[in-house]
Amino acid sequence: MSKVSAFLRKKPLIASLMILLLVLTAGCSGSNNASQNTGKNQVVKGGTFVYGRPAPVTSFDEYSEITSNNAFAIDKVFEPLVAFNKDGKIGNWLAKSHSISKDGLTYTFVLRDGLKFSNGTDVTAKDAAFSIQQHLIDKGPLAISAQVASIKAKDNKTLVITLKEPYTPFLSELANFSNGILPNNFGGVSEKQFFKKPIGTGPFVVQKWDPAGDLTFVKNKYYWQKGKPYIDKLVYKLIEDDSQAINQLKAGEVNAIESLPLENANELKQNAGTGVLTSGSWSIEQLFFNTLDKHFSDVHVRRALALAIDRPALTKALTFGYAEPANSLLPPAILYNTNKTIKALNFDTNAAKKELAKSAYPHGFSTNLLIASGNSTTAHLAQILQQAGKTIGININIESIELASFRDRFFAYNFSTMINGGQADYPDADSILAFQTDPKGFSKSYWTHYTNNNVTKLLYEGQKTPDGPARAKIYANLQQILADEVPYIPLYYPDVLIGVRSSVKGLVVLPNGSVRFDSVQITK
Amino acid sequence: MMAPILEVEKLSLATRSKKKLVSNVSFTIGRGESMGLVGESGSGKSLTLRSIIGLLPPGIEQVSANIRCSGRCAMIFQDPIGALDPLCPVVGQLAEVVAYNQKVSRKASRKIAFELLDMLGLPASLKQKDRYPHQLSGGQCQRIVIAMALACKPDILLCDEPTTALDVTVQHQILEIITRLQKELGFAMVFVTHNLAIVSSMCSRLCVMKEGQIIERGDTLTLLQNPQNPYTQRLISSVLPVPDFERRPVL
Amino acid sequence: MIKLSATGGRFKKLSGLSAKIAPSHRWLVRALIRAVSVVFCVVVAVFFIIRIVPGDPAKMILGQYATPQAIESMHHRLGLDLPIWEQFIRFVQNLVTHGDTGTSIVLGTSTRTLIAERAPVTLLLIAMASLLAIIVSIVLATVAATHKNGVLDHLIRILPTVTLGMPIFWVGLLLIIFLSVRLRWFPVGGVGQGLGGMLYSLMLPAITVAFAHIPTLVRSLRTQMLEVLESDFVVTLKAAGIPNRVILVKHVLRNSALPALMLLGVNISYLIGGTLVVEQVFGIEGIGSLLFSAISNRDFPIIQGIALYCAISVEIISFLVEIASRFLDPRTKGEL
Amino acid sequence: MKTSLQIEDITVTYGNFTALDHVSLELKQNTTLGLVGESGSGKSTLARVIAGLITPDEGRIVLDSQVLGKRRSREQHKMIQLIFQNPDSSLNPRHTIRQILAEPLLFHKIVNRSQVDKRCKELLARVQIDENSLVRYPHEFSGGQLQRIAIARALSVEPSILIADEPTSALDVSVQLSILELLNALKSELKLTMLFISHDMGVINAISDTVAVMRQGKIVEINQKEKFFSHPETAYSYELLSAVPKMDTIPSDRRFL
Amino acid sequence: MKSIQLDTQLQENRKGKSLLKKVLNTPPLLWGGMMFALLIGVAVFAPVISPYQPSHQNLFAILQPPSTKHWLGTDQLGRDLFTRVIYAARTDLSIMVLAEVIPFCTGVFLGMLAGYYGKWIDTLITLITDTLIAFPFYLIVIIVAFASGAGQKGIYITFILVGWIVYARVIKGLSASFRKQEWIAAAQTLGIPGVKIILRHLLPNVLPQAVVVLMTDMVGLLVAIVTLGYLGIGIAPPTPDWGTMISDGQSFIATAWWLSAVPGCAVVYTGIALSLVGDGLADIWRRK
Repeated sequence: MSKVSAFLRKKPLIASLMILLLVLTAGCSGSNNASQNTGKNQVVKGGTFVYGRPAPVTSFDEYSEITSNNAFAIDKVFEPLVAFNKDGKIGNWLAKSHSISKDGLTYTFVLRDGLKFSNGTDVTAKDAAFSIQQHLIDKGPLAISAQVASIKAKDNKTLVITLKEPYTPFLSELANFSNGILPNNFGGVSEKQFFKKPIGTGPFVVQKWDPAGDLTFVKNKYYWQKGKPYIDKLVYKLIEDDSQAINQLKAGEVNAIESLPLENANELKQNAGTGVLTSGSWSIEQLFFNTLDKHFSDVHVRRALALAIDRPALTKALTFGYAEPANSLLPPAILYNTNKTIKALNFDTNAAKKELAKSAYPHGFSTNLLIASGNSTTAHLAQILQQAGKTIGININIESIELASFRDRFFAYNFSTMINGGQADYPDADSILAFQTDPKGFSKSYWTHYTNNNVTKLLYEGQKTPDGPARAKIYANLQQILADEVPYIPLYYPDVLIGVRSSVKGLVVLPNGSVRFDSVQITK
Repeated sequence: MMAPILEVEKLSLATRSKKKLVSNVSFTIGRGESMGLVGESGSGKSLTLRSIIGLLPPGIEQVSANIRCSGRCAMIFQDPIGALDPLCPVVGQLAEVVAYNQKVSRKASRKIAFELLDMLGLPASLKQKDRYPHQLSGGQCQRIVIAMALACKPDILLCDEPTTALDVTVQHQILEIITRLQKELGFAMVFVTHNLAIVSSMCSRLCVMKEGQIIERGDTLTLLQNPQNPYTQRLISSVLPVPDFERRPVL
Repeated sequence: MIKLSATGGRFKKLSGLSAKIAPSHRWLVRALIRAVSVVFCVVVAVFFIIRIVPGDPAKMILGQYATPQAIESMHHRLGLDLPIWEQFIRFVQNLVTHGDTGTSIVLGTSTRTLIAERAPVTLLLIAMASLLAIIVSIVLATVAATHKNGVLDHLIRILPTVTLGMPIFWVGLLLIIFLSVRLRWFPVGGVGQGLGGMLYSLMLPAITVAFAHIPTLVRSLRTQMLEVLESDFVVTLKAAGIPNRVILVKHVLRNSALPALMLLGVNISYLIGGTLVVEQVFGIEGIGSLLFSAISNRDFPIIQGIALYCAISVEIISFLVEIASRFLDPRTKGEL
Repeated sequence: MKTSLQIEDITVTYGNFTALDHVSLELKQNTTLGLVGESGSGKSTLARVIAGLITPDEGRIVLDSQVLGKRRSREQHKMIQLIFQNPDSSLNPRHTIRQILAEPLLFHKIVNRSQVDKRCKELLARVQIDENSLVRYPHEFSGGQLQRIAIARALSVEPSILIADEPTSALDVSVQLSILELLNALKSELKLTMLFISHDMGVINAISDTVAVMRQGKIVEINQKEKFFSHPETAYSYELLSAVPKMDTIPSDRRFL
Repeated sequence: MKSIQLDTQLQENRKGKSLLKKVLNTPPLLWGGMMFALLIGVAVFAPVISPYQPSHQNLFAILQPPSTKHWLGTDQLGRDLFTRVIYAARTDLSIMVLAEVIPFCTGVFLGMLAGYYGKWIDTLITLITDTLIAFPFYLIVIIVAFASGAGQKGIYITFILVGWIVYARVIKGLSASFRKQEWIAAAQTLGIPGVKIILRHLLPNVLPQAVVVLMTDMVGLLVAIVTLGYLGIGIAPPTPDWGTMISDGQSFIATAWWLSAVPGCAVVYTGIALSLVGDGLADIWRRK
């Protein structure tokens, strides 16, 4: 547990990809859907909720500065038209209703009545149009991929978006962190100034903010969900060190902590005053190969290594029951996953040796495994993979470098293998798939440089095909090809874990790692 | 002889590891009498003195002793500058000692201190401005130390090589002061030194110590003129005399 | 030099010369020159931190495979495109005019502001730790010295032997587990609100930092006190009938306090270093956590700024300690 | 008599403290000059200037008609040797007696390596120390013995001038006597030219041919020993002499020498 | 002549005291030496003592409590903790010793130079030490370790950079005080050149103190190595290292406390052993 790279440590996967892979809080569910039901008892109002987080909020710029440390604060201030709930289902949020034309090109949203920004002004369709338009201009890490033809405010309440071509994931995309609605023209100030004092429709308003330290919110008295949030104040307390965070939770100095290492979950569960909230996640831990690498351009080598790894065993050892071994690329919480049905390369040392014999390096070789320092689970995973490689004659040297250089290295394809994670931005299969298989994308198949025309074709087809069995078939095929050619080895799907005090009720954990506080109550 | 004011009987000292330092030293001193304790380094003369006043250095134990002292003791030391607290102005130190010994107020103690200073012929400038030990000469410091001893109103003054660290001219002055004070105040004195010449002028009786034992004792003059013990003889023959000079300097 | 000035002093008395003023100023001038030149060297060293590190700092910041334009602009931003002496002049100019080492690359704020925001907690922690260390050390050393070779003395003397090999973070962890999580006497970490809350929440970290220093302090203080206790003047005072208690408080402690002060001056750098690590263990948002986050962000101006401010504070403190000890010691006190 | 060492106008200052103030002295061959003075009078500084340990600010030293410069040659170093006050600290505590004696012998090539041991033993015999002592370390000896070894070392290089800086003041009186006896014996045996520094009038009387008195960095008086002790010329010398405690009880026939 | 006889007796006493006897008469040295010898022995014979490989994993037997099969239980990857602790001794102790070599030599030499010659050499060296010492040690270690990448390199570089200061300071003070001693003046009177005096006379006298400092400094270095491991910028896995082990085990402090307690105790044990040796040596040399 490095104190040094405490920077977004708990989620190495997100950490490495935080610029790209995040999702917005939402979920239509009210407090009755919360994992810990308060029952019919009276709602406990007031109080300050302290949330321990490993990294500070450095910016509220929802377009350009979407990193996980910022995103989970941005979604408390800005809210999108549509949002997903804890199961990943898309529903209306600021929109009262939405409709999609049959040809899949026209999207119409009607805003809720009585929506107000936190400064008391009304929210109009113009504001919404401006917000999305601005995102098209600013782009940023979570840019809108759909080909937008026009965005128009039909009247005060109605917003119409027209696409140039059908794009099935569009609605999910709109549920992103980066599509929160903000005042038209930034309320008359410059963009930079606006994001220094952000105004949105979210349940909380920034009160005190240290970009390198703590952040304090107070409740938004104009919030559209009447009576909510129940708490008066929300504090994001910076606790860079995981064990420090756990200790503070145990001692009751914080109400919940965002960063909870898998290995400590059971400890908190057994402890009297604390508990753990989980949510099936949208992320997946993987071993990536650089397919430009001398050794790993050989598919047999990749397959051999995949066969040498005992995924269920390592999952069990590393995640203490808070993860599921991965067979396919898509996490089980996302539609069209084939984790149960796919034919994966399961652990078989003999088969692995045979597979390696077919390769250009039958007697093995030496290679490097790049990991980001500062995360004990990753470090242990690396050592397990090292051991697995050894059984078939592949010598793996672990190169542990700190996060910033780690990112630099794989962005430059300067690695042989690496441990990294993928996370869906929004609850659509396309989110992960596009990022990890499109050789023309920004990431070039997640920096593996993996190129397969069949895969690409299937990917584009999937984007245009409306939801249904046809889309399911496309994605099943795609996942099987990936499982056979292994540009990356899926290892496990880690749960989102949030450590809480037992006194906390109504906390909603979303599969993207964010937490909703609007229904939170602090009971005695 | 007068009634003894100090009786030391069978004094034995040893280190923790049972190394004998002083064995079976006995002597008595009468009121106003002065006795010399002579010997070379390591003969145990200083330790004997220290055990009389009950301030043995750590690690040294009194194996056996019967010390009867019917008066107040005070002591003066070899290194006058080291014998004063370097962080404390000298008059202040002296006044402190006066205050604790004579149970008088702070103001009165200062007054008495100044009287003592006058008595010892210390510069009047100390009255205006107190000084730290390092600002005074060795001789001046030794006078302060003597004043501190006198502040205890001693019946016995224990002198532990009080002039060894001083220059001859200063030594001369200090010895004169001690002699004068003894005449005026009438205290008894134990004078420890290795210098036979000093003893011959200061003390009426003499004990010669060697390796922790008194090997010879007696009246100073008799002993020096007619030493019995070969060691004493050797000591005396080691003294390097200075020829007599013409009393009148050629100026 | 000391020896010479001592003979000098005696000479003055003998001759009655009052040529005292010049030498007494001389030490101050010398100490000032020393401090200023050390500060200058510190500035040079800090300036070179970014330059001794192998490789191009712009590349380190931007990543090895950044585009040439980006590297160019970062070079320009860091001033690396200028000749080295000009860079240094700029660095010093900036330091003198703004009192900082530039603007944070990641946070976009001036390093001075960032450090100033975090400094109070760290300074408070250092002050508390020093105070605690001094008080506990004096008490322990007094007990040990006055009971020489007793049971307590032996226990106190064993202390450094045992604690020397205890990593400071490890001590912190143990204290957290026992005193905070188990016994709940202290908060686990973080910094409380208000002065009272701050003092309370910094208690345990201060104990941890102090813990690392108490053994060495006690060890030398004890030696010092024994030396004083066995010195001639204590024997003189005892012989002159001053009660032991008074001697201990008025004379022995005072005489031992000076070396203790100097020792703390020597150790202050070590103390600050320990504080930076302990801040991490206790999750205190002070200079330490700023340093660590700057390191993982490769935010060189912040690293430089912290290094600079730490080193300069150490230098200022040792300068003050030197002056203070001169003042407190009449033997070296000059007529200022 | 031939002048062996000429000291001309030596001045040494530390800051604004003058340790030696235009000191001039002459050392005649095969004689002993006794230098007396109280502490701080500059006697030791003078000894160190002559031995080349301190460079004077002014003045010069002439040894056998050659002027000793700031940097002395190996030969010039050899010619003047010094015996120190404190025998405990004048011998390197981590060297054996053999190392201590052999170093100057080898460095100045007095004898070759094979004869070093023999020569060391001779030297020890001359100062009446057991030759088995060669393998021992200084801490195993008493002060008097150490001073003898220090004398042996100083003599090993066959110097033309020996400076003794209070060589007996750290010793007990009986030991002091034996050291003085030894020095007196060596003096006549080896025809030494010696500068003997002391604050003790008795010691000076016992060893010197000529007496010089120093006070506050200046030479106050230089005189023949007999004349000095019987008819001191200056008031200061008179003061010094009269301050010496007298032991009138000693019969005159038991006086030293 | 009497006093000379007395001395001969004393010599007999001292002569009988051989080195071994000296050690036996100094309990701290004896105990510390034995503790340290045991540690070295365990580290050297690690492969003989332990039936396991330090990096051998058993994912089906993770976090096992101590048993007869695994004396200290297993860690989070099912590796034998005892094996790792003793193999870590190899890693950490060898770095500790190697990293001290250059600083020790340079520090002692520069210290003697500054102490002996004084003047501008002293001023220069003091200026450098004062400058470097103004930077808190851990600050430098952390920055250098980061700049040079994780692993042993950073420790070596940092130590070459700043490790000599403590020796230079101590030895300078010592040399300056020896400089005033008359045996140095005696050597100078003989005309022996400065460098020779430094190496032949000064060195044997300052060496004992330097070795005493070395003992405590090694402990400090070990603690620094462990701290870096704990901060995640020390020795790279899977090479066993106490610091990384403490840090790894920290997550399990509530459930498997021995994971970080045992390597922590190993560090403390080494610290005690070395400082006892240091105390003992200081005792012996002081007694003389």
